[in-house]
Amino acid sequence: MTEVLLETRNLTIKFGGITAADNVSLTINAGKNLAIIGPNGAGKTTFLNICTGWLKPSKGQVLFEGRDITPLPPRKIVDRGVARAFQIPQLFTEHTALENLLIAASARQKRRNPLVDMHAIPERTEMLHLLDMVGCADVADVLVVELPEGQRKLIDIAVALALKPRLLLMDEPTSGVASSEKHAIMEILIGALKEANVTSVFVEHDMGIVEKYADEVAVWNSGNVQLRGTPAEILEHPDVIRDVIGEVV
Amino acid sequence: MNFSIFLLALFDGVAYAALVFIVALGLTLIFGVMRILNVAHGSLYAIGAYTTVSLVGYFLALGFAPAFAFPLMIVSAILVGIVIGAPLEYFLLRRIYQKSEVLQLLVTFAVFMILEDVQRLVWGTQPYFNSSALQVLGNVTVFGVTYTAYQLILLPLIAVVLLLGMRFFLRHTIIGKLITATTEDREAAQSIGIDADRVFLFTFVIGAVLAGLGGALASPTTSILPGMGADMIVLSFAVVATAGLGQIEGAALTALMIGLGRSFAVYLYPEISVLVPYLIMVLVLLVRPEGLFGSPAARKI
Amino acid sequence: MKNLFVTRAAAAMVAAALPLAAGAADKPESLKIGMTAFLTGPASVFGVPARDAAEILIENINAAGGINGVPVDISFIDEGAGAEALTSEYRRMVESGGAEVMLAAISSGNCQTLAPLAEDLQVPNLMWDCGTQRIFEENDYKYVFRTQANATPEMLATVLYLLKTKPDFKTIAVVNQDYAWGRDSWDIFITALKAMKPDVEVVAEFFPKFGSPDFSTEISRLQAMQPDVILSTSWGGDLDTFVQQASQRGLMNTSTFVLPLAESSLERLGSALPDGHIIGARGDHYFLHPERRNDEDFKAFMTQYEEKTGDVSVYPVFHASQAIAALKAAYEKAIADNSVDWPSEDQLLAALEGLTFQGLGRPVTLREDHQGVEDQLMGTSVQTGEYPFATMQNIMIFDGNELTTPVGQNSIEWVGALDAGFVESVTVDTFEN
Amino acid sequence: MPTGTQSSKPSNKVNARMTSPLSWLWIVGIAVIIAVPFLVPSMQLLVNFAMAKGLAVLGVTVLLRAGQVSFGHALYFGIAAYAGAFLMTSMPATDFFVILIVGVLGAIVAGLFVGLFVVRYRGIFFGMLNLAFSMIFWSILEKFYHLTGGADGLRFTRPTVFGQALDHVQFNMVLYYSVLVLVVALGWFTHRWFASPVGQLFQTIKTNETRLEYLGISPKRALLSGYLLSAALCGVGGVMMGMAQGVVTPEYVWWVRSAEMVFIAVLGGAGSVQGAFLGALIYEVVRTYASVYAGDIWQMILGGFLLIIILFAPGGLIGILESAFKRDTTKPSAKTGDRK
Repeated sequence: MTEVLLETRNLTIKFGGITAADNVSLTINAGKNLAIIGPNGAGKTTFLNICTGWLKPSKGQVLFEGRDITPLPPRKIVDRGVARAFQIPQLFTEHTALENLLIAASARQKRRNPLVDMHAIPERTEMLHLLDMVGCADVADVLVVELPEGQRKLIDIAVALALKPRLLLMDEPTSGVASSEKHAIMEILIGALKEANVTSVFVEHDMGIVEKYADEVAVWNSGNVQLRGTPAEILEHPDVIRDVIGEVV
Repeated sequence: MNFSIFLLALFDGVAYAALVFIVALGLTLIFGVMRILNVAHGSLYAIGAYTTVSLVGYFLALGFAPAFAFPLMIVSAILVGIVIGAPLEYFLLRRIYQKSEVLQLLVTFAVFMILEDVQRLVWGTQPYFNSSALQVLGNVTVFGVTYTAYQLILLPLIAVVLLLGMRFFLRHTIIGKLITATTEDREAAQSIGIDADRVFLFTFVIGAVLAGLGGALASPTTSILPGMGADMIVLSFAVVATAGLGQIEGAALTALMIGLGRSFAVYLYPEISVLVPYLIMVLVLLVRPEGLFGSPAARKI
Repeated sequence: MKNLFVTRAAAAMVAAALPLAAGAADKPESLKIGMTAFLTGPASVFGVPARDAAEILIENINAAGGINGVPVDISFIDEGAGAEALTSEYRRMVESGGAEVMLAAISSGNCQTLAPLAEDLQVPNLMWDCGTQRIFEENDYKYVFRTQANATPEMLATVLYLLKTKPDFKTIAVVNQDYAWGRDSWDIFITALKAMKPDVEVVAEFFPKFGSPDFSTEISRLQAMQPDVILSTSWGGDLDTFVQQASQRGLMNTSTFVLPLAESSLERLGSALPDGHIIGARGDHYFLHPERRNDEDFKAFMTQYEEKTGDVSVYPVFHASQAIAALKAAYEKAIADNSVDWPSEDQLLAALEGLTFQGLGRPVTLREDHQGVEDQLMGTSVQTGEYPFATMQNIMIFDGNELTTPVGQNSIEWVGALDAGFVESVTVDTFEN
Repeated sequence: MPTGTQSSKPSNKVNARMTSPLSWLWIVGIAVIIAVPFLVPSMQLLVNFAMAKGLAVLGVTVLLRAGQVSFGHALYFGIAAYAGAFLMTSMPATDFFVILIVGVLGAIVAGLFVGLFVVRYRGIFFGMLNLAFSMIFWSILEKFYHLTGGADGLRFTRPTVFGQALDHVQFNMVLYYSVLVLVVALGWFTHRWFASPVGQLFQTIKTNETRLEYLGISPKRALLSGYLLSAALCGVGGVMMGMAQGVVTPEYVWWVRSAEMVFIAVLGGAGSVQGAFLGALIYEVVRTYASVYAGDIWQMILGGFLLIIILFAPGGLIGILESAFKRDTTKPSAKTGDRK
């Protein structure tokens, strides 16, 4: 019996006619990497948005470590230890890669002193290390707008990690990354998560990645979890092959 | 206050609102399409008025009938649009669409400053007044109070015609649809072969003509003098923002609210009449941050 | 920068020397004077005519050999450029521009700002147009003089003319611009009126914002109320708009308008101003001044001015003429009294005390509180057809001495203490037109 | 985006000030300003005004760093000036520093009141709402003329300095140098603030509020912090201007005054601290002399000036200066100079 980190109960939300989340009840176990797969428009991103308070469900609850966080705004949920990486990287485009991390660190430490140069904060080395870990050390001083999509994704994840979360929600972490690098990057990432003892949920289309790095897989379809199990079980399942993998390849 | 007073205030409010709306219409059209809040709109308004008095003065001196003032108003408005509006967009604004909102606004502010002096150089500092158009239509008397037919009937009529005309134009004509398309998504519009530059030029000229028309229509009722544009621009800004940017019907409704609010204030508590537009703006935005008819822009993440 | 420093040093030394002994000064190359006027903004309807007039008058003086052989060199500051530009430029003109006398200002606000500055800078300043009566009632100045009347006699003359020509009216309404002049002039007017005609009833008070483009609503209300008399001390575009809209909507047939500043709008209003409304001119200023119109210099100037500007003269022109006349008279008096080539600053200030001079109107005298005593001309509008605009008939010129608040008294208190008898007691000269 | 080029790497501003030859220019500039009252006394008042205005422009500059522009910041300029003026008129011979403090407090309180409301808005709405508030205050000043002196405003005598009554020459000196001290001190502070964590968080509002929210920071609160700073800076400028003029008028809060502040900020170099003051100085000089030697077209001159800057020198005057100096400096020091 593993400890439950985050739990959702009967989450329901509608946009116009479409039901993007249909009575979703899901538990996320501490220390595991949960992969979410499913066709586009199945409501995967919506689920992440609800879990982080960006969207409010019309019905249902989100509990983090047993406490109800449904009404909280994202920033409060972040304070509780839930970080988020985005499908479209959400970075400070007029800042450099390093500065993005330094800003995150400053936010984490709630630094207020107006006379300290942000580049002089103690977390600087930690952030350089983090940047190095996601393989972006060489572009530390480059404005993120000038970086390719793949590196922006990694920095986006690094920014999330900079918050030292206990749960990290990632929306297609390797999309936009060259397929040759995907595995190398996931290696680093999963390693980092293990090292920092961070539980993760990641939406993924690449079944190879899922198979190799997920501890559990949840299959999404039409706004709800259809199946859940180990990668082995799931990826063999005929429905999955039909609805999901079929769509991807 | 009794019913007749109420009606009187109503009439005054509507007459005033009509003029405000006509000016705000051009401003909100330009903003809706080009995302530029054009401070120089006030100058175009003033120049429209100056041009009208000059032309009317000239032609009446030649012995034309006072009624000739009406076609001259339209001529002036079109002149403003083509002689000032078009070059403004073509040579100046076109260069700054990529720049930040702030800079775009400042560019139009600079143009406003320049045009203010141009007016003074061309027309001098003495106020002009020519109410021939007003006199042609004569007066109407309601409850022993005399109104000019021009303000009580013609202006509101024109305002309504413009409102409906603009709606029809945008929804049921090719050019109108092109404009709407470009407004909603410029890239998409260009990708399907719409020449956004021409749409913008056209829109700006229309907006400028409307500003000029506002001035032309105002000219028989008021003194034309330096600085008249500045007051109008602040007022129409308030209207446009309260309505929701780019919202034509909203502009109409807001203009009406401001017009009525102002005239009732004059009847009930004259001292606050100046405050009315801004109070309305703050109150509306307090309740609806995107303005009466505006819709919140959702950010995809 | 170097010679700036030198002049500064020199100026400082003179200033230091002054209190001890006021010796004569050397004749300068030219007499530099500065004049502030609205060249931009709504009030340029006054500033620009005044500047044009000043230029003509200075040309005339220089053509006649200047003041004791010294040509006058005038430069202008735009009051419309804002308070910072005005004060810093005023200071610059005095401290390093070498201006010996300043003429400021049109705006009462600017007068109240510049008067203390003039004291600080120790430069003689002739307030040539601003109307506020407060200046000399609230402060004493050594360097500041006013070469025309102020709001009190102007409003008092208006009340008197109204009571003399339309004694039995009952109700009055006011439509004034919403700024200090509009408010203060109403205070004085109504205080005086209530004092001399206690039974008068004020039915409405409107203070539409300065530069308001539309008075329709106010006019509707006034038509609903039908007051006997409507006062408006507005000027420029505001007055034109108000009168035009009122006359178009027939309000001027049902109420008598009292327009103390309308003399400056007559030409622009053209036929819009019907007969029978009361017109003032902030002094005895009128291009057909009944006593002066046949005077050669007067006629000569009027033609000069009309040739230069294409307009007939309005009161700011007269005010400018008075300021420049005062300047000339003061220098000549100082030169004569001290039998010197050129007066020192103290000699000039001494000459200004109690000085009498004549511009385009009747002679004006500076009282010991430096307030000018100026007669007041009022009239009734009439469309004779002789001009394409209304002129005045039944003109009355009131004696400034009787209308100006006695030295050291507060205007509101003084006019409040007047009574009905005052209307009969005042000296007044009446003219057909 | 031009504002972007200015604010893209705020951190290098602090160091640029230490390293680049430009910093020497600033030192020289300050030295010149110190000398003005002795060298060109007639310019003293002008420079004094320019510095006071520059402080207000700095306030607008702060907001520009977050990509927000206010068309009503003259509100705080005016509120501070009037707060000081009311104090002076109610109890004459109040001390100079008391007035300064009261004025700035007034601006901050007003800033908090209005700020709590406007930080919910961005872009044009943010600008227009600030405009609305400033216009409301303006109308109040005009309406309640018995209290506020209406359009003529409030006049007051010179405040005392440490209990001493000074004549105008001495007082102007005190005023001039206190403004200068404030300019240097607040300029330095704002510099550091921009580069500090809290300042950086504030500036991210310009580029990505979503991420800011997901860093556990409330964008509204971040914006409010900068808004209060900007209000305070405008307040300092306003109260100093009021004392330099000896009079405050509703014109202090008129919308054109607000637009003028944005105008100057962009002229000097949007987002640049030194630019705010450089811009203010140039602006005052151009405006004053244009209004004297080209009385009828000074607005046109200023307008043209602004157009040329925006179209051809988006970095503003500072941008021009920097590019002029960049040539002398070697690339690395310029590029890596900002990293430790």
